[in-house]
Amino acid sequence: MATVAASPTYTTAGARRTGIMDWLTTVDHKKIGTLYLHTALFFFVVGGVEAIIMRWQLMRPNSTAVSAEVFNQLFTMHGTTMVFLVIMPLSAAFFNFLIPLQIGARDVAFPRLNAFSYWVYLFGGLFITIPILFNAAPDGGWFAYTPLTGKAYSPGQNMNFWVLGIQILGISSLAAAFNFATTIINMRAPGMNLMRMPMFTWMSFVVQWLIILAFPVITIALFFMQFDRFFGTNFYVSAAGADPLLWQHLFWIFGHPEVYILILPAFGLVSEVLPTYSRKPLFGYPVVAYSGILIGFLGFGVWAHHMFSVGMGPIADTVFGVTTMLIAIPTGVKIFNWIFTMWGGAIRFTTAMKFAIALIAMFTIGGISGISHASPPSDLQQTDTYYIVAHFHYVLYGGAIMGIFAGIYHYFPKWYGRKMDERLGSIHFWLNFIAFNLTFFPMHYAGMLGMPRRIYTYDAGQGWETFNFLSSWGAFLMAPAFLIFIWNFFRSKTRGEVAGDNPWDAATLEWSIPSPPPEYNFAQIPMVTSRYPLWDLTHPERMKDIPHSMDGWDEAKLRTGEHVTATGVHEPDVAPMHIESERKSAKELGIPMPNPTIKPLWVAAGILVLFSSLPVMYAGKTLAAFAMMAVGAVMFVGFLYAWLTTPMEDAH
Amino acid sequence: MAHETAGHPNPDHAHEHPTWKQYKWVALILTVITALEVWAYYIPALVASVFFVPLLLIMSAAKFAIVVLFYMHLRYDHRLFRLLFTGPLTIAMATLIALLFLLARTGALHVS
Amino acid sequence: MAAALPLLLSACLGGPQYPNSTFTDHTDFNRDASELWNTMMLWGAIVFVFVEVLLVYTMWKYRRRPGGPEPEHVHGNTRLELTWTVLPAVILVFIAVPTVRSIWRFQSGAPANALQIDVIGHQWWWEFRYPEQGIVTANELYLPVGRPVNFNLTSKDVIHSFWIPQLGGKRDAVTNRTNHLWFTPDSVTPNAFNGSCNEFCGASHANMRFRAYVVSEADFASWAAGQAQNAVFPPPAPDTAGGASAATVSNPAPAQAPALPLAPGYMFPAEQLPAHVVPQTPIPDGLVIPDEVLAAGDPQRGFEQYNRSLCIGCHRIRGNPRSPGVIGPDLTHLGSRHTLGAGLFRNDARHLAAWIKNARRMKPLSSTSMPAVGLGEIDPFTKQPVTAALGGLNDQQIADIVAYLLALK
Amino acid sequence: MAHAETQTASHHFTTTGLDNRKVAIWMFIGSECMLFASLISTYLIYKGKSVVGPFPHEAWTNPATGQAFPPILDIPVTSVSTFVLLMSSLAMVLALAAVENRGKPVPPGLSGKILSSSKLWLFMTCLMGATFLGFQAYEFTSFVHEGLTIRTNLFGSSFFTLTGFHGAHVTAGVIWLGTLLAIDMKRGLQPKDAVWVDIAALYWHFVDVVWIAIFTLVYLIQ
Ligand code: HEA
Ligand code: HEA
Ligand code: HEC
Ligand code: CUA
Ligand SMILES: [Cu+2]
Repeated sequence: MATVAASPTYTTAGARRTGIMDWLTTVDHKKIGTLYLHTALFFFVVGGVEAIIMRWQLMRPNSTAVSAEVFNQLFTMHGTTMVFLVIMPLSAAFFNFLIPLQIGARDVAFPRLNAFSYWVYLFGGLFITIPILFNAAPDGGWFAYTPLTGKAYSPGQNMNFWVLGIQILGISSLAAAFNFATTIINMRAPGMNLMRMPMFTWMSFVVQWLIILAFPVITIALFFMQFDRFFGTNFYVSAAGADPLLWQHLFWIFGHPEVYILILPAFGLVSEVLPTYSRKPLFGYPVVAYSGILIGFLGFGVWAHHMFSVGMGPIADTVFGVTTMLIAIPTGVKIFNWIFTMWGGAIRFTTAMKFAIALIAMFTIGGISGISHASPPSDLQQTDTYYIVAHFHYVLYGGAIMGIFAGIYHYFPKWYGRKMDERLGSIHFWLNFIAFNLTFFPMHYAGMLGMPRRIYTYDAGQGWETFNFLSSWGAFLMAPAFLIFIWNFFRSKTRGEVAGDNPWDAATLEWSIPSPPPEYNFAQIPMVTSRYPLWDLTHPERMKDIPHSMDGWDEAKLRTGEHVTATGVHEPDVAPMHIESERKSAKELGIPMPNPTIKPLWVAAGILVLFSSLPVMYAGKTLAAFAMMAVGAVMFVGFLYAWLTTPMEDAH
Repeated sequence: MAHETAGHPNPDHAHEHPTWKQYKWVALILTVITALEVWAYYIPALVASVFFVPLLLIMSAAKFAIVVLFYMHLRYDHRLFRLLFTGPLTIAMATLIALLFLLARTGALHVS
Repeated sequence: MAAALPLLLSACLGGPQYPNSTFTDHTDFNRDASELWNTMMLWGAIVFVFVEVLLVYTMWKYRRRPGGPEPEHVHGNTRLELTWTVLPAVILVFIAVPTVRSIWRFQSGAPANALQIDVIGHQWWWEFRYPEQGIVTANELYLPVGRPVNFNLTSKDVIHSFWIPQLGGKRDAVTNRTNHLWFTPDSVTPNAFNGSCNEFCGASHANMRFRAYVVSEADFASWAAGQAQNAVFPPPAPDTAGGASAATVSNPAPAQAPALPLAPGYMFPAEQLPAHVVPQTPIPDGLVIPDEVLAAGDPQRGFEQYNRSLCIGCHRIRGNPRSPGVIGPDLTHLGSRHTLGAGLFRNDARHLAAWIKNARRMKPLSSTSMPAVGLGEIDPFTKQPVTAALGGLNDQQIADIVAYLLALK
Repeated sequence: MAHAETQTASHHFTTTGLDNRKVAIWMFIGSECMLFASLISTYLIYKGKSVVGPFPHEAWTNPATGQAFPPILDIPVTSVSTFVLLMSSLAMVLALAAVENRGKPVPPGLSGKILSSSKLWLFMTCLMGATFLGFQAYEFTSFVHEGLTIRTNLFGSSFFTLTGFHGAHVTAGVIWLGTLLAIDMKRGLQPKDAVWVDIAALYWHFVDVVWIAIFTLVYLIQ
């Protein structure tokens, strides 16, 4: 607080843009979060429509609503879309919006890199999705097993879009992960030590590590596939002696951590929601945090449980079976800690809370079926059947999607300053909950009764008709449920009940500032003394027996106070935890904000052009391909250089 | 380079740094080990023995460690960095070893 | 109560209305897997009931009531947390121990006396070879009751996965590798089962099915003897010998198989087939050849026509040296099979004729797999009508070939 | 990255007191560990599985053509290039030290002058990096002449991809260091820019240690 220097002199570069340019040039983490949220919801509709068409086809035996060719594209794109274009970006929306707010930072560590991540995601998503409109979408399944996906057996362009698209999306995820991990390590407000971080931030931190360590592996596996398809290498070519299992191993070394990448943010969100609506702190905070780390860590040692049928031999089966089972322990710890967070509380059944409770109830079902595949001899009867499809929808939909819905209802007021309609929310919840179980519960039966997955048709009289019929009707009911949500979402932005700063009486920093938060988040960076800083202010009596300390304050003062004037550099002025209700502009407060810039978008576009040249080359148009490569490279390098040589903020 | 840039506390450089003398020795040791490695490669008896592979692995691990500790000054730097490096390195090595075991088996039996 | 639940469930789901149920005890493998499943479902049910009851109770008990007290702030409880760390661990031990035991029982080598069957996955059909018996067949397996069978699996192209849900778990057929799966059908009376491919393998993955017939030792021996011999058709027919078919001219070896006195071997009786192993896949519009035309099909003419058609490039009929192909299924004893096109259609004249007419419309195939042959048919890949120059056959010629192939018992 | 002085973010308050960029580069290096682990394991897994030659350490005669191929790897040449890369790390630490110590009294004598010249050491690092790349280019072309391309067999595919990825990292490093050198020439790098040199150096050394592993695992162990 030593320095509220004279207002910085803003250059023209710093002038705020308006309208669409505002969105294209934004480097504000909250806006980028908003972009992620809307894009991901759009892709959810895409993935959902794909699912509904599949269910239409599977409703009856020997149906001919869609061809085999189309069906294969549908499930491939459905899985790919839901995993890479829906849940990961929905989580990213929350990383963006919430992490800086929860740790008391003004932005992420690298705001422009953050914008870059989003644009790469958007371009990658479109790149991989658009081909389905031309019946040329990827059709090798979301885990794209070789050799089927090699050039010999998938000679069309279809799989090119997949291998390149996932590669593009990987760039986005990795860039974002470095950014958020650095943010969490390094941008926490004074006093916000690790064991005071809100649980969502904790789980996000684990997720960033999973991304940092898992994505390089898929990157390499994809490079091999690209080289095979475009440059004639033999990594996955059986005739050259390649081992088809190489891809499977590399994929699942990535793929299993990936499923925890999908679930942990949702776990984090419900860990915020459950305490808030129970009016109690999270039960066993340290254990919940540690179990998250343990889940992440163990997640790297279980990948081959997706491969029990490939014949790895008894030793590998034993090892991977047992390590997989171990994950039940830290996950169970979370489940029980959540229940005991509610225990003894005063539970308000808001929509957010309902979704959070549904996560506990439904994820447990998915977890138990997960354990049942962890036993290899038993999994041999389950793998690649609808029983597996049931498992992963219970964990993905019943876990990740339920948790994210909880997060959306909970954070909407902070995001937009208004609440979502509770009555519509309740209808959405119940319809969704019933439809979800109607869709996916029967799949357990279909699977154990012998129905393979990824089949576009099945014969009559196999004992599967009833279950498929139920599943399909469940799926058809999910559409109205989601439409109600969408209606509620967009309507509430302008017509919802005005929320105020802390409508739910929550405990963490993000609720101490106005809703929606001002561009600079915190006029004064809060100094934190405990895990529930806001309750310290609003309910000090509740906070009596929780440890408080001023750890980290001295250092922070040292680094902000005395030295500021010496270098003339602005430091955030720091103040003990307080509630900010005024909303001034950054200019008025003299807070330097990063300048908006469109360069990250152009760099991302350069990457898109570069990657797009490869399908062109594959089509035999070598010259055009080289031209595109040249253009892409120039765009990429040129704009990157421009980006890096432009100051992030105005000098002052 | 303790705190002479007063306005600029720089905790990541707070510890002592190695000096030219040390750098020189490090380079020398690296050179010697490399020479030993190549030399070992040219002793057929050694190459044929069971010691060859472990020996080479140890030598290269030593070089690896020396560069990381001294040239990347991990030894002198903040302990966070040590964590950021050794954690992933451990997972990477474990994955590599596991993969070698899992895919060591050569398949291909029959079928015309 | 929770204990009874899973057992009850698996008992119901083993019933005849669920013909592909995994909850059966036809083999040692499946008994073992079921036992494991029951153990897991028992514990799973306990965990499930415990968690959900606790959750619902908590929700109900601690719902906010107007004027209710402010909740006490509890931050944790080490003893409780330890409990719910240790208890699941203990449960897992109860699951892990039988798991590991079962792994070592069924994932290490098969018994020495096992019947060896090589399974080769193709896009999208199954080749089965019995090396000891010298049999090569496709899409239909015969297994003797009570003898362990060991499948040696590999693939010609992409990865497939071999599964007979009622008899045992899956095993992938992987190129450049040989995998093994074994079980003993030791408590089955003769019966027929469905099998399927379970690893996504391209366009017709859904149509890569097969049948397994478990039969008595004696019937198996008879079947094996029948399959091992060359095709018994055609019988020496003096008046056609002078017909100078291309075959006899270009090939000095007699086009006929030596007229073996052997009768065709055992075939699983059609009347005993359970309904679910009889395919119901409808024939696409416009492919049905009228019954009268089919009835007029002549096997001898068909034999000659077959030998003049492209079929021989891809299919093998032992005893017919004109037909050495290896791309498609072995047709030596096609007439002894109940199904066609990897379990997709019944093997009768109508379906077979439609298949030959336009296989690519009967079943999504790859561009290198069996082409449309019927004159005037539009080939789904070339999008061109099949002409005589391309080797197209009219309905009558197809009917003749059908008669020939169905005679190959 | 060039105009470090304008990157005010670098001077902002951070929780650990460490620079954001340095934290990020270490995480990036951690990530690269997984990247190279995947590449190296693939190489090792495929080592004995090629259906046709040439092979790294054994001679091979093509049964179809009768053409004979010697073992393909050239240890002496690679040993030299390995040495060059190792020594570039020495140059790199000296460059960093020179930047960090800028403004402090230069030790007396010629050696003091030399040691405090960041331009010289940055240049030497670049030069040695480029030399290494030259060796690699020579190696690749001679392999292609001897009949091993990226398409020939599994060894070719995995060898060229692994060493090629490493080469691409070296190339990126040379460009990065070259940019720093250019800035140094233009306006002189100061201690406050040290973190830019530091992260480049960390990256550079990491690329070096990866080569240490590759040299042993790919070239020396047979
Ligand atoms: C959100 C994503 C997510 C999550 C969290 C999980 C969690 C788990 N998964 Fe799942 N899984 C998927 C997504 C996920 N999975 C997907 C997408 C696939 C299919 C991919 C494909 O093929 O397309 C898959 C497939 C899959 C397989 C491969 C099946 C096959 O193809 O044959 C296996 C096998 O072991 C498995 C196991 C597990 C286990 C043991 C857990 C555990 O983490 C679960 C732990 C949780 C609990 C157990 C419940 C709570 C615990 C308690 C209440 C304590 C007491 C409990 C006991 C003692 C049992 N999963
Ligand atoms: C988070 C991940 C996620 C989510 C949310 C879902 C959601 C759904 N999935 Fe998902 N699914 C996967 C991940 C996911 N899936 C994966 C990874 C696979 C494996 C793919 C593979 O094998 O490669 C898979 C495979 C898969 C299959 C198996 C395909 C096969 O093996 O052949 C099926 C079959 O029923 C299915 C169904 C559904 C349905 C009905 C939904 C529903 O919940 C969807 C509900 C959503 C909506 C309904 C959107 C709302 C739409 C509108 C508002 C528009 C209005 C539309 C109309 C009126 C038509 N999925
Ligand atoms: C280009 C190769 C090719 C040609 C030519 C060809 N077939 Fe086929 N045929 C196949 C393949 C491959 C299959 C397996 C298709 C499947 O089920 O997926 C097959 C399947 C069959 C089957 C079913 C076998 C079974 O057990 O299910 C019959 C019968 C058959 N072909 C007969 C013929 C006849 C008659 C001709 C000539 C008119 C012919 N084929 C031409 C490749 C060919
Ligand atoms: Cu073969 Cu699926
Ligand atoms: Cu998994």
